[in-house]
Amino acid sequence: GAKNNANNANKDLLKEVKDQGTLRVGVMGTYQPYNFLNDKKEMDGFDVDIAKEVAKRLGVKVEFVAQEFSGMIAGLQTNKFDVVISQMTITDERKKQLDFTKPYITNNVKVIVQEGNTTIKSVEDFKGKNIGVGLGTNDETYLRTELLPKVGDFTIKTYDDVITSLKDLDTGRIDATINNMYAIKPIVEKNGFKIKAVGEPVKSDQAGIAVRKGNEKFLKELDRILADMKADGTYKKIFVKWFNEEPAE
Amino acid sequence: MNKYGDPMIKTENLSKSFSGLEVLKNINLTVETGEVVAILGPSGSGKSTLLRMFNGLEELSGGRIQVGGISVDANQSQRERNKQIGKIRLHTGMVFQQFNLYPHKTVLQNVVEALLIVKKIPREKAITLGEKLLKRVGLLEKKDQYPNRLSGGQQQRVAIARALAMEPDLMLFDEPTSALDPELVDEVLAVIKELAHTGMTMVIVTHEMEFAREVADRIIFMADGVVVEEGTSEEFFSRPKTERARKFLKMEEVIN
Amino acid sequence: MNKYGDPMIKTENLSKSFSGLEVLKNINLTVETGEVVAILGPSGSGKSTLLRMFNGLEELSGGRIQVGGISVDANQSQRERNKQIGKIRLHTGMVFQQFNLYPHKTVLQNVVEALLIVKKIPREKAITLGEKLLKRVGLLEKKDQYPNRLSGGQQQRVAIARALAMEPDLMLFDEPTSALDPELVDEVLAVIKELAHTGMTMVIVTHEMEFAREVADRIIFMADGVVVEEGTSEEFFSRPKTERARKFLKMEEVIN
Amino acid sequence: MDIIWSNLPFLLKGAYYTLLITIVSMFFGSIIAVVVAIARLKGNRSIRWLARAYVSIIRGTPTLVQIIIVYYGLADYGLNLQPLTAAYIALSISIGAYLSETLRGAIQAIPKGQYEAAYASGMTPIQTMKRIILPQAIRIAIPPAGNTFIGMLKETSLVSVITVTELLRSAQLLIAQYYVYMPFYLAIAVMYWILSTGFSFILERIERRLSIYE
Amino acid sequence: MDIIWSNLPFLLKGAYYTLLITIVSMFFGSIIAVVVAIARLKGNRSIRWLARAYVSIIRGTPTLVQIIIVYYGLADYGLNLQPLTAAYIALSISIGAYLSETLRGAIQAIPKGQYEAAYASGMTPIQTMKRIILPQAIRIAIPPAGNTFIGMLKETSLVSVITVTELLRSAQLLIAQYYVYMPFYLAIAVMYWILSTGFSFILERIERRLSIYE
Ligand SMILES: Nc1ncnc2c1ncn2[C@@H]1O[C@H](COP(=O)(O)OP(=O)(O)OP(=O)(O)O)[C@@H](O)[C@H]1O
Ligand SMILES: Nc1ncnc2c1ncn2[C@@H]1O[C@H](COP(=O)(O)OP(=O)(O)OP(=O)(O)O)[C@@H](O)[C@H]1O
Ligand SMILES: [Mg+2]
Ligand SMILES: [Mg+2]
Repeated sequence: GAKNNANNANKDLLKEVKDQGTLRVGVMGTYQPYNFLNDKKEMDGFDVDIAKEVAKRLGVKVEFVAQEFSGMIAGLQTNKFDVVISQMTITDERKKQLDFTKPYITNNVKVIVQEGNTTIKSVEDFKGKNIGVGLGTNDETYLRTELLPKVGDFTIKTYDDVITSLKDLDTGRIDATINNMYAIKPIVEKNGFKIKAVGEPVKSDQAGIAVRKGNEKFLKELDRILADMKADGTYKKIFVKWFNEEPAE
Repeated sequence: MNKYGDPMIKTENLSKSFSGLEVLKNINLTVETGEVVAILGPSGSGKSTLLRMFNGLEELSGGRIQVGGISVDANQSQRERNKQIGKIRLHTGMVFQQFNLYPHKTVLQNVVEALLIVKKIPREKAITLGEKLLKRVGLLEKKDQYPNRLSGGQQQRVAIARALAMEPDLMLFDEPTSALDPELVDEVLAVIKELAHTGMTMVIVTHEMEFAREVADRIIFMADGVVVEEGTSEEFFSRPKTERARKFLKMEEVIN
Repeated sequence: MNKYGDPMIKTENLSKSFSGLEVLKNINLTVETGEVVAILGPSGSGKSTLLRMFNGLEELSGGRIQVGGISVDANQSQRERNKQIGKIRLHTGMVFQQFNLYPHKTVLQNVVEALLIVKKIPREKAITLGEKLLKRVGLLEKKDQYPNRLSGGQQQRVAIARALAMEPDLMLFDEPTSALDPELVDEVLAVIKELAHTGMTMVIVTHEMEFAREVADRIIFMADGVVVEEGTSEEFFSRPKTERARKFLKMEEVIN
Repeated sequence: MDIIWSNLPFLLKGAYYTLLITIVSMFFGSIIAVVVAIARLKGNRSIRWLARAYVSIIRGTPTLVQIIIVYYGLADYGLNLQPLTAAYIALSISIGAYLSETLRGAIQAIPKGQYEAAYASGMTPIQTMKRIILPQAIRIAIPPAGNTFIGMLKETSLVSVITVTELLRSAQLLIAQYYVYMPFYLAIAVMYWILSTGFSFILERIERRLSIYE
Repeated sequence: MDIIWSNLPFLLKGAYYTLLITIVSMFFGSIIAVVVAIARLKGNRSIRWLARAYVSIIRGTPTLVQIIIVYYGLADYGLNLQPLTAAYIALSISIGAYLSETLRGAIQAIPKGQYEAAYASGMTPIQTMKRIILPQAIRIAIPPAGNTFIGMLKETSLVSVITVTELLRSAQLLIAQYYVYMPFYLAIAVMYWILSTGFSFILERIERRLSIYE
């Protein structure tokens, strides 16, 4: 990791991308409605539209690399792609390894339980329960390193995708999960799970575009593009297209 | 009736085919109780197959066989036959050309295995009997060895002790010495000769003419799946009746 | 010098140990060119080991050996020895007790394999020679069979043809008939006898006394790793000089 | 290195689950293997066919899918298994199929003479199998079974899909937290290697023990 | 069922990569196996030690970690491999270790007399190995190698971690799109099964072919 960052420091990524004529974007591809393969087997979703717009404004083509989340950081650091636009939440821990642009989306994370459940109303009630969470998400880190010491022992179950975690909640093998509301809505509708969100948001996660360290110039350019998109309404159009509501200010 | 009492083995029109190839054709023979019979004949004549039918290691294709009063015939159901064969095996011992000792068991364990799990004799009694038999074949001091540590002649003597352990009324030997080096042969022949003197009924397939002559009361000579000639040992070797037997005896002479 | 010209094999104080156990002790012997020598002796006396040292299948532990003018001794470096042994093998043929035919090659391929890849003879010439040899051992019609389809006697004759293919000056036989059924033995003995008449130098380890007497010019009798007695075939069998040899000959008689 | 040391207890807990699942599935898998191998060799026509189908389907489909079917698929039919239980079941079934083939080969390697000697002494087919054939076959089967067991050690990582935090998953969780991957992957590689080597060592001991008669 | 049919081309493309990677790695893995097996049996002390270490490390650590090291780890040293290339390399190395053990066992099963006959006829050790020993050993090694190859077919799914969309990964992408998992998992289970059965069939043919001499 570290050695690699040093190597890249004396290169100008912005110039490199423009020379190549393509922006290589790492995405999970399994996270509807943010990034997924559509019927035509092309990458689609909110993140994907953002990425396409960014590339357009850089004056280059876009190329998506479908990368499992567990290999995402490694892929970025070893130059398998230039940026990650895949709902990567900005955290202090991650900022030690990567640079982030200003956030381009804020997701509210809520506690989700079975419809008939009345005992769990917030994260404070997690003690002694089985709590599901997605693998590699920063929700898992939050549960383990922040919440666990605070509310006392509960069991964390990690899932590779959102569907299976909701399925286990539905069958009762876990008592609650915390998840991004935007992500679960279509799944619940499609599978008819009998589950509900309760209480206030546990936290609000802000996702940014992740870039290898040492590319200040490139990062500045990306920030400028995101600001422009917000200013001229393009961002709002994309947001409404995927979430059916206006972005909060 | 005859001087021996009921016959130990009696076959009637016994026949055997291997996928179409008829290797035994209408065999009718009798082995009396207490008799020692040697089966001789050229390679491929069906000697081993016949011997193996006496204790059901080969299924019969036709005819009838009776061993120690228990009969098996081609018309019985498979189930019925298996039941009868099981009974025959309880009082028949067999010694194989390749010994077929159990390599994962010691010499003594080889001898007592069937006593323990077939006859369900108490362990101590079985061991006493097993040691007695090993002593008889001169191998008591090897009782805790594994078979692969023994010479061929020693292994064959263990195989004999193993067969004797079940106190069989009938012993079957299939070329008991032909897998042995010349120098090991007489160890085994000595043990068999001693058994013959005890009055046990024995059928021996062998290529050792000298031995057959010495130990057998009667010779059955086979060729191409039929019994060509039968007679006392004395008769067969000195005055063979058939051309085939004369040819066979001459050929053997040249080789030895 | 003697009537045969240079000796084919000459050993000087040859000795061999297997991890401490000395199985050959100071062997000094000579085999003349054109001579047929039989090595006799009880089991474990070192006959096979000695034979295998003649073509380097066993490393020597001490002394010197010379085969066809090429010498190997215990003082040479490993490298040097291997080079010499390689040369010896080029004009020495060996026939094993267990035949050791290559099961994945046909009879003809078995015979020509070494011609093709050791002598690098053109394929067609090799095949012509191979077929000639198979004819000589009476197996031409089996040339496209795989060894496992042949009887033991046939396999052993193929092994002889294979060894002959290299046109060796010296042929080594290790109990060439003892893995065979009695009726297959004479096929093989006949072929060896025929070879003896052609004047080829041969060393034969055997248990077949009759055969040794008939075919060998000279007998080497071993016991416990030493040569106990040497002499013409006639001398050895009718007037053995040592007590040990007399005992051995008597014992063999009882068995056969 | 520091982040490895400070997270070692977390990784060791993962290793514990890896080992636990491997051993339990090895145990039940071996039992399945004996039954299936004998069924294939000595069963009647329909039993043989069933055993063949089992081996073919299990060996032919990914273990991951088998785990998912046992855990999520059975839930659709009201059978709500705990993750560990589901892992034991799925992996036992999987290992059973592979081992049964190994054992079948070993049983077939026992010479016919062994059966004949046992039958001739009056033993039933079942007694013969149990006392004479299997003990020898198991001895022969141990080296190839070693391959299977060591493979299983690493296949346990698939059960992370049903929320069991075994060794590989613990590393992945730490990677997601710290955003460095090499130290964690190397650390678990070493831990897997220690476990495998331990297994091999034990298997060799057993093999040597069973070989006393050779 | 409909969603399977309409997505079949996509799944088939995944199956194509699975097959491609398996075959390429099998090929190079077999070559590695021959070299390593001979090295372990006939090499001098340090070569033997090296071969042992290779087998122990590769069999002892998860293939996933090996793939990650080849793809990401080597990139740290400036060797930026394409995902497919990295997959071929990592899996060939992995399969080579397993197969070499199988082959070593097979070579050891060839009777000493075969070497002696070849040496006695003047062949060098290398000629003997190539013309006499290996052809027989490979024949013996085929059934156990079948296990390894079929296992490999499914282990290819691990390369999804380095962005190769093989069969399993295609299913996962479809699951994320349609929000249903069972039909897709069952569909790929069937496809894997067809591939495995095809492999087994071919191996059996080869085995029978090589067995003409038995
Ligand atoms: N399992 C079998 N399947 C097919 N043919 C067989 C089988 N067993 C024996 N035969 C054939 O039956 C015939 C008689 O064989 P058998 O073993 O009884 O002969 P044998 O007289 O004992 O010969 P040998 O003296 O060589 O032992 C031979 O032609 C043999 O090839
Ligand atoms: N590779 C070996 N390792 C250890 N000891 C051996 C080895 N080969 C032979 N021996 C021993 O060397 C001695 C001589 O063996 P050798 O095979 O030469 O005897 P032989 O005269 O050919 O006997 P036989 O007539 O039984 O073939 C025996 O005591 C044998 O146990
Ligand atoms: Mg026979
Ligand atoms: Mg010998």
